[in-house]
Amino acid sequence: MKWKVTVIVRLKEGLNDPEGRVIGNALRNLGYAVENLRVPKHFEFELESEEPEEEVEEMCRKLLANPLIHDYEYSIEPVS
Amino acid sequence: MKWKVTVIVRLKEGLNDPEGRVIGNALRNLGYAVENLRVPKHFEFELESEEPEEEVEEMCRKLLANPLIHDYEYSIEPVS
Amino acid sequence: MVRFAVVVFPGTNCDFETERAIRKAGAEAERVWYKTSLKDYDGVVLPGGFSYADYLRAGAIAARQEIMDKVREFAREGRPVLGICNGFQILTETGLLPGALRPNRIPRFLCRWVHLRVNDVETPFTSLYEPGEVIRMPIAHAEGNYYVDDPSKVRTVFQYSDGKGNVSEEANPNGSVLNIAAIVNERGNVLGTMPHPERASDRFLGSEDGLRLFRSMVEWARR
Amino acid sequence: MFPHEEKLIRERLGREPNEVEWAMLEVMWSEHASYKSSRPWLKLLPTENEHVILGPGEDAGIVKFDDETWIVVGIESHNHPSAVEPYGGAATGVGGIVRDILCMGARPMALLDPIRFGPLEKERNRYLFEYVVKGIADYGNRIGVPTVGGETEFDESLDNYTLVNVACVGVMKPEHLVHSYVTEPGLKLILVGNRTGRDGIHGVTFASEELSENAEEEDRSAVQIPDPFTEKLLIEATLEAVYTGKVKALKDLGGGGLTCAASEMAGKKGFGAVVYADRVPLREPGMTPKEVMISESQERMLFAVSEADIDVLGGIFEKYGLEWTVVGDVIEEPRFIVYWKGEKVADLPVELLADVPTIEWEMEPYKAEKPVETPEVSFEKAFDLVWGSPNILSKRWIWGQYDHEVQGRTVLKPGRDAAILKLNDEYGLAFTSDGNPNHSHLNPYHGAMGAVAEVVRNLVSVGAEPLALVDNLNFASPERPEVYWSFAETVKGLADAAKAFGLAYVSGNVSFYNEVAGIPIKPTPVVAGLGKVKLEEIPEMGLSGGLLIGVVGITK
Ligand SMILES: Nc1ncnc2c1ncn2[C@@H]1O[C@H](COP(=O)(O)OP(=O)(O)O)[C@@H](O)[C@H]1O
Repeated sequence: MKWKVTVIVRLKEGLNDPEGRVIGNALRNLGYAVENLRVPKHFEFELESEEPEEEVEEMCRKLLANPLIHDYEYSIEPVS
Repeated sequence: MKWKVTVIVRLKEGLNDPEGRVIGNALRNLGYAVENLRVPKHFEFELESEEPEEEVEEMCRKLLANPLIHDYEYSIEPVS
Repeated sequence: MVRFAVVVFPGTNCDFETERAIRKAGAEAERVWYKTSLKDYDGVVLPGGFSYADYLRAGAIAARQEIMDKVREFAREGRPVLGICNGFQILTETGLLPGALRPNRIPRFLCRWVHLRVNDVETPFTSLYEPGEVIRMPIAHAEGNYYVDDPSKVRTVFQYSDGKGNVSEEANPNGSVLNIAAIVNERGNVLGTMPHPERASDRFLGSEDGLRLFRSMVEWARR
Repeated sequence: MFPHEEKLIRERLGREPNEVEWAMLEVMWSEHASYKSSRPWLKLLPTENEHVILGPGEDAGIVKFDDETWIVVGIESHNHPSAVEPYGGAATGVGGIVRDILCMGARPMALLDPIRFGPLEKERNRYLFEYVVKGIADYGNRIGVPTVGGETEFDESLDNYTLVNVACVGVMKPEHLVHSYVTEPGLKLILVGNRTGRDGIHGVTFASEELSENAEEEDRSAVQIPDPFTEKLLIEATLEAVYTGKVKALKDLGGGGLTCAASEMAGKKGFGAVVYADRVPLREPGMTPKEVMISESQERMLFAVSEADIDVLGGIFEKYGLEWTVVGDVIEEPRFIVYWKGEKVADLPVELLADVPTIEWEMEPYKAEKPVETPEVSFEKAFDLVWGSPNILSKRWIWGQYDHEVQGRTVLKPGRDAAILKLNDEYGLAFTSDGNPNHSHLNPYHGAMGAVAEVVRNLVSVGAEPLALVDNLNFASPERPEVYWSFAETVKGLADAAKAFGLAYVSGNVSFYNEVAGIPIKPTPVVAGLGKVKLEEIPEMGLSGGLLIGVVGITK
């Protein structure tokens, strides 16, 4: 079966996000009252699978996220 | 008022996406039947503003996206 | 003569000069394409560069390639395994070294020479240095910010320092915890370094401080 | 294309070209591809001497370093695309010149980036500056070619515009030389690298026009996404293929895409080509034969190979994960024929694509020189103004983002008058570039000579004996009589200065139509030079106590 998958990978609490800091500063310099800007990694793809949950879990643990520094979440929807 | 904003920035259709292609290949090499992998830019932040829609639009056009090569979408929710 | 494999992934780009430096240090060295087998080598070197263009995370995709199973075997057998820059990133992604190399505190690529204080001379790679010696090598990376949960558990080999050996915040180019620039595993046979010793192996290029790392490694492999 | 050119084409062809043929002709007759306005003047440049192995005419020039070592060198501009989309424009500019060096059979060894912008007080110029630098850094770093020097200038006349020139040197052994043209029919044409999309369609025509007021809103098809990962694989695969000795001719696909590469490769020595456009691997669905033939998608090379050798070379491309396709044949008859799914969609005499008549525009001299009035300003104030100018300030912020040490050859790092690359245990190659648009604007003839003299002084300052030059001419519209006059004067100056130093130009580039919203740029000839230096004899640059400082020459 075909699925539409979205995976979001975020830095664990307490870890600094240099890219987020720099972009946050840039937006504030442009005059916007922005706070806490983060830049999570975001993946979108189609997956052909009979066990999508299991496979997406594995993909996150094995490749898409680094368990030392990342938390992850995902959503899986059937493709009509 | 305080808002929780999410901005997603995608490469326009038809443009070369080497990052998506290479990561997709890597997942396929690990045995997953993945297709059409894209890696949109994803920004999350809090915004203090009376005109959040207008400001987020501007932020996208001016900094977060490059209108020549990107399409963007965003969601704005009040922070309770 | 001892033989080292210099593994080349798609996007690796420091392999030629790394091979040259190992040869200068007195061993045979061969560039090995990541799809070929690692047969009879005495040690493995993962050189610097941009394997897979640093897509996803630096070193992440290279770390999941089949050849890394063989590199793990080398490490288990106690042979020398050296990871330079992207190679260090690959070793942490593989779990052969603790920690992770994150984006620089100032998120930009930075190419410059640094001073390093040598902390641990009991490793196969650093026996030709003096404890506390200050050496010079260039760095060139955008993701060299070393992070680990518990730095006290890490065997630190080089720390970024000033010219006098002071491990100060000013001397830290990328935000690495404790100014860590190079580490070894507990056993000491796997070393990861963000600074490039192969670029400091020729007096015309600025220093020969890096050559001693290779010489030390070659000498040890001979025994 | 101008109406008189369209008329000429109809006459020479004897009929009306069809849509595909017009598209190919438009691209080949554009200024950027044909050099129609510059060729008559470029003939003035000296191009031969004892150091020159190959002068202008192919994708790059070749200079003899010693009996076993040849240096391949070229320079290119990517001004328009960078003014529209600075990151992609600058990055793909690096990609293009690197492939020009690669396709002679050389390993690309180092880059220089002479880049110019408007005043940093304006946000748009800061944006262009930041992203041109980032584009060059990200691309050069990933392909492992060090950017070891360059120039950075800021000037009011470049407001909302940018001049991005990139020079590249490569190193090769004489036996690996591969020309860009075939010398026999019957060979197969193989396309290797990235898939073909709609990017860059009309790139050369875009580069042959002035930019309108809204530079950011220019046609999106001119924008290209850089792929240095594929480029690095192309470098390694191409060199491995070249070293087999089985590559008969090699060209990179740049301006003019497949049309330019295939027609030049076949036509240079009087042969023709048949191209099966539907065999080209596509990135976007539904592309037309016209789009396929003129697309300027990046990171693609064209190989000419004997049928018997296809499999061996194909194996090399596959090893590096590169897509490759046989897209055509070299034929005896000097015609350029394109098929699409079995139907012939274009059939032109090759010389109609290659033989573009030159145009001699009107020239009108101007006088911009006037006596200098020294401003009434205190020494301290003058010092602050000059020392604080972005044109004088250290450029470390820029070259610190470039991996200038990769390949382990960089003896003199950025910051000196020239970079030096170690070539063997005794000798190094010095490499530097200079241009002075302010001088060129005041007096184009002297300004050009000054650029050459500055390059020579910079080479000598690091102990090098100058070997050869390349030049990149950045000008506004040649249809402006004053601009065309300044172009002619510039070339005369470049020629006279080179002759005085006994040097020759082995390659170069001309970029016309550099203006935004009707404001022409200053004449900006950029010269890059190579020199040979003994590693033990590189002069120091530090000062220490007790030394005397002397100045040679007269200060005016
Ligand atoms: N200003 C110049 N000085 C000397 N030679 C030049 C100059 N401009 C172009 N040429 C030569 O004219 C030929 C055509 O140039 P061009 O179309 O830019 O080549 P490329 O295929 O490298 O893009 C090249 O051989 C180039 O070396």
